[in-house]
Amino acid sequence: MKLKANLISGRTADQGAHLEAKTYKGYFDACAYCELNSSDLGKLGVSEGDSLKVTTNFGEVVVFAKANDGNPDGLAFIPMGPWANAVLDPDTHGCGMPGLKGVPSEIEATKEEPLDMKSLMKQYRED
Amino acid sequence: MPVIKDAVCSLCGSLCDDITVTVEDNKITKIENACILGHSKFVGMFEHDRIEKPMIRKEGELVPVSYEEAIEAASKILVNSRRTLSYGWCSTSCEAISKAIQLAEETGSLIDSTANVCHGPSALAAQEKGAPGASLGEIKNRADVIVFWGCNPVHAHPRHMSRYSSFSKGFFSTKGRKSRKMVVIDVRKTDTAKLADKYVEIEQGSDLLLITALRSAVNGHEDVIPETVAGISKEEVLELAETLKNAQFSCIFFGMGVTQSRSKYKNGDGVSSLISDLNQHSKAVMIGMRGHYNVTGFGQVATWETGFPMAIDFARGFPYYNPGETGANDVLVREEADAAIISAADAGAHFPQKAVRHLAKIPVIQIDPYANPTTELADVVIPAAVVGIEAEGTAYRMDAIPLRMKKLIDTEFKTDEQIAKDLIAKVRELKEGA
Amino acid sequence: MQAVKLSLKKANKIPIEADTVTPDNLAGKTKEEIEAIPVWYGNGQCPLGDFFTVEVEGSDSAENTKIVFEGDVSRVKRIGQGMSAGEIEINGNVDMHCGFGMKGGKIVINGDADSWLGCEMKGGEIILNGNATYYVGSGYRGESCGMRGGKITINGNAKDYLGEHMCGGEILVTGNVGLLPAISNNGGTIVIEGNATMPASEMKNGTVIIKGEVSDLLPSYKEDGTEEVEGVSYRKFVGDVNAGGKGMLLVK
Amino acid sequence: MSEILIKNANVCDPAQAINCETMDICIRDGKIVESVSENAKVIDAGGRLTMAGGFDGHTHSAGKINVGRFINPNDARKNLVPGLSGPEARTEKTRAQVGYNTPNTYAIGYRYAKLGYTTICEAAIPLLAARHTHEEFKEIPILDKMGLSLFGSNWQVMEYIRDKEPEKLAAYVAWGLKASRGYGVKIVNAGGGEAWGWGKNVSGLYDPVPNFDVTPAEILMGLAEANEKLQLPHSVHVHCNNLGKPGNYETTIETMKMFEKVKPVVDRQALHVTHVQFNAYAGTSWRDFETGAPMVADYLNGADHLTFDLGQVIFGPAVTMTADGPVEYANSRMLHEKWSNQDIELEDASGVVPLSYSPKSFINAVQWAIGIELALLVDDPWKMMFTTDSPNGGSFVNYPEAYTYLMSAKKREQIISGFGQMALDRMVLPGLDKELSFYELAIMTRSMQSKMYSRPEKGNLKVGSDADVAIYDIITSDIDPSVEHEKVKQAFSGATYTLKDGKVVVKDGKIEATPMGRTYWVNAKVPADIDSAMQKDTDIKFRKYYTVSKSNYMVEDSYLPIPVEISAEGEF
Repeated sequence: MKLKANLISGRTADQGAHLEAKTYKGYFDACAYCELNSSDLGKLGVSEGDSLKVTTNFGEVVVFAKANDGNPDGLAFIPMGPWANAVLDPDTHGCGMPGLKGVPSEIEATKEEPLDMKSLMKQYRED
Repeated sequence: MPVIKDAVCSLCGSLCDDITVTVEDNKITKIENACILGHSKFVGMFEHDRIEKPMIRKEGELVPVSYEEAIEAASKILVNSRRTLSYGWCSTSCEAISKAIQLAEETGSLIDSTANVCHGPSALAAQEKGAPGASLGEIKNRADVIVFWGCNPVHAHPRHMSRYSSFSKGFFSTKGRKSRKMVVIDVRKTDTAKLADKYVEIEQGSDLLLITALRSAVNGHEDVIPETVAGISKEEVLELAETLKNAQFSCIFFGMGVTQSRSKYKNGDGVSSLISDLNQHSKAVMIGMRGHYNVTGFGQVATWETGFPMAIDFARGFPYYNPGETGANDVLVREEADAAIISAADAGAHFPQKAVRHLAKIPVIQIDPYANPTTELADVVIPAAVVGIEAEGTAYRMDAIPLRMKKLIDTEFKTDEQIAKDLIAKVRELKEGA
Repeated sequence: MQAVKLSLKKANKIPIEADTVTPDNLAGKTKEEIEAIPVWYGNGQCPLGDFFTVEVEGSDSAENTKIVFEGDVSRVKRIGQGMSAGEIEINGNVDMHCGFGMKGGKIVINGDADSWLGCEMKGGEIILNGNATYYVGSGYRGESCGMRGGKITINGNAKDYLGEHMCGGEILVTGNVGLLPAISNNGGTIVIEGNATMPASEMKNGTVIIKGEVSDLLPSYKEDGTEEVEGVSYRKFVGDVNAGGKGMLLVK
Repeated sequence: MSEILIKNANVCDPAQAINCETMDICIRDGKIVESVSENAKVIDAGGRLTMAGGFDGHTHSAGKINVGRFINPNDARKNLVPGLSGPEARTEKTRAQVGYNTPNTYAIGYRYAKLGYTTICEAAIPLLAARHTHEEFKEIPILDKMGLSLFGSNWQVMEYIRDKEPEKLAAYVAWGLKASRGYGVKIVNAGGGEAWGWGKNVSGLYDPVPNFDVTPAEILMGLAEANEKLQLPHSVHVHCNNLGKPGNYETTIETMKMFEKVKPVVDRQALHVTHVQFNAYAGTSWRDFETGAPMVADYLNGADHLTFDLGQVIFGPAVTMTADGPVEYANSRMLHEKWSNQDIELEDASGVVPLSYSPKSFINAVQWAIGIELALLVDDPWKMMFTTDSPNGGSFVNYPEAYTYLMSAKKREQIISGFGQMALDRMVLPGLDKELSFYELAIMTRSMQSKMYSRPEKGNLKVGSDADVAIYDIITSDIDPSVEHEKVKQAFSGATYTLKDGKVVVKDGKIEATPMGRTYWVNAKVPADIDSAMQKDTDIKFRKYYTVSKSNYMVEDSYLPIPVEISAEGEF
């Protein structure tokens, strides 16, 4: 089953605390996840820590599932960082700012594991 | 053992300047008054993944070289480029930013700051309507209504509410939190929203509709407001408008929820107009919640040196400014840039995939104290001192108040300012040679 | 009559800035003279001939000069900037600022146009047979007046901020437009035959007609009966009330 | 040792009562000297008009101007005065330049130098943001700089005046000047900044400031007393209450009168009233608005305790920027213009609003006339400083144009002929045929500043003075400025030579060299016991109300590349 969600990215304290430790697992843990509310997670039949594949018109990325009941239905949040940016909208809308919030996405359960930061970036260098 | 008082925390735009730092054999062993972010920066730095030596990429691998070799390699990239993007310069001092701008001018480059993916639209908004603001102490001493719109200080600016806003006590706001009504407008119930007296949940991307409805209410045109706007009932809109109108002093703090959402800079533009309208009834100001500790400083320095706050294109020898055309992401996504120099910011982590993929294709020079995703794309890596800890300099708080950052410990690493100077000198030398 | 044909030799990524390529500037010039005209390419200048094969027939005044661009000039900016007479035909996609500040003459684009098409235009005509991007007929950063005169016809769609700060002239879009067309406009007429979102924010003056669907009409317009235009009846909205606006927004 | 001999200079130096006499000027190591050796470098002035370097004693060129730049990126491409405005690519000698009303810092230095100016005084430094002003000073090439620090709505100031603590007040002013590295005391709409903290304003000299129980009059007198107690080189520098309001000429004269009882302890005025044009309005509303210049000039002609500057209006786009917060908000609502505001905790307010002066608007036409009327109706040029309050009345690059308004009745007629009858009925200018001489112009653009700011080494060509010299392409004996005003304008728009400290910085209107100028600041001595008593009070302010630590407040030495510390011996 695929969940249609509105994807936003943003800061978190944990992401901020790892700004200067981005090569470490702590940063991976702080950024490589997607928050949905528990009912949306339920619809996907996944629980926290399971893998999710997030797909948009601009790419796809695998991240961990995380519950946040502060999110309304159909709102997905990924902390700002390379994982979120793998699927965000590059169009700068004539004013310089890419689409980092409000990107239509499809989210599904997956068996794949999220890539660590270096492997993610390595892809870009090699493709 | 030396204890340094009133150090300035060089992490976020709050620029707290009451930090007490204990230094033992050139290491920071204790830090007082800082938040979790500041603590990780000051104490955590000794575990962080420091770039130990300058490096140049050879056969796909970064190999250590001397500063001189790295500067030479970087300068060659700059001299041979027709359209260099210089990006970042926000987690550094104004003195370094000034030199970075001179380097961009002398190499006919394009220079942009992290505002490109943060508060750039707030600058465009100010260029439409102006920016009616105040220093943070005005909020501390006077504000009885505080609105956080599309921002989450609990996470992004942890001490903001205790030092400057919700919880702080001031001359007229003697009871602190009790003296103030706190309103949070957001698309999800954030940890900041949980602390609010009033939480308004709007449909993502509909900020301008709510702002416009509030203006209509404040300006006495209730009749044009439909029964629901942005997912909020007319009644709730009118109530919020009354709260703002009846305030003695209100401040709208706004964040990337406002700048990055649909209708981008028109949101900030609308907030600015709302503030102007509100001043017909009471005192109101607005302040952007700036992220990188000196992104405000970049805007200040760039504005007095080039006339523009960001996205400055020196291709023709004089500054040209047009975000949407001359922004960092504009020239990367359009694959215009044929080289990039990225300093004190991390495009690799914070730009959309399409832009990052282009960075991977062109020569990239990185100047930074720490390894990060940009390092994975870089061809020349120049390690730098940590400004605000290993180097002093000026930074501007989110309310444009300039502060002097202290040097707390010694270092072997060159400062961003020195590296920029070295690059200018080497570029001149290569040009004369040519 | 003078005809100048400019064929792009090979596609480029770094934009060429062709603000010197106007009928006003090319009129009466020979092939060699035109090839020698300097254009900006990144942080340096090169002769036009480095990028284009130049063919010239005849020699005449600006009003009787026609420039034809062949090939993909989607990375050639500022074509026809400030032109006052003559004609430019572009057979392909064109980059930003085409027809910026133009005073007279005609530009026909058989392809798509990137942002700032005809911005701060004062006179003349632009016909786009393709899709436009952002800020058609708008003003540059900080300006309070964009397009002042002339006409832009878009036989296709346009994206956001169409006609921002427009003070005069006419824009016709036969397709759909994106977000916030006619922001802060203070005169002129915009006709959109397709759909639009959040139209006419802070309009002080002017007329905006939307024949398709309107999404997210801003809560700053007063409905004021109907208005008949060319035999078609529209719902009439007046505003923007927050700008003390007397603008007219006509919606199907 | 570097020596220069300027031959055949047609010197106009009012400080020495030299009125266009041809002579030589000798320079050694940056100073004017009696004589030089034969191996001195010779500059032949060819009988051209030669003056001391110009001194703009009231300009907004560092600090607040950055807000103007920020909200008006469209100003950067304006090129209304070719050669002195608009974008210019970098050269081997100069940095890139942009702008007209709000040029970048480099353009400010180059363009003032092209006009023959070598010293400027920034009109408003907010104490808490003073580092910013000095950071911009560092990037303004060539010129010597100084700045005036804002005290007029400062909590500590108002409390000391309310509590009758004149000595602590003086100590605080001394400390504030040191903290901001300021040169003098600026008072803007006394008390109005604090009222604006609540979105209000003070209505006049005797309208108490909310919550502080002091009146603007008491603030003005209190600070004047402190200023004299500290024996500061400059008098208090006052932007009167009710600026920009019809009928405000009365408040202006009342303010001037109030200062008759202030006895300056330094040989200079007791008061400087700035941009008086904006404060010389008669009428009761914009409907019956008319010039108040004759009344103000009449008072000034009978008074000898003060100086003033014009705040002349230039038609076309301008950017208003002032610490008078409420005025800017009112402007933005009246003109439907962008509005920026920056209130500074415990200290002051400020605002920035762009606008355009049009000869078709009778109000703008009368404003334009008032500045000139003041210059023509006031008899003694030593009381008058020429300014446009740049860029409030218009950009400084228009000074040469404005000189011709003062020097040529014909030029004035040309412009006045475009005015409507309503405008003509509200001004007295058409009846004035006075035309100022080069000698009077030199006084208003150089000489009086030297006295007004107690900088004897500036604004004159006396032996011992700084060798700041401007040579203009004018042969005074064969030009009639009244008729050949266009020639006069051209000559003043690009000096044949500008020398700064004996170095040629401009030649034939082009930048030759870009040395770094000095920054003057005043260190006023205060008895230790009074100082420490005052420090205890400010400690509380910082602990409880400021959002920065006191130890991070003072501007550090590193912000002044070439500091010149002027000591003032307080009299306690």
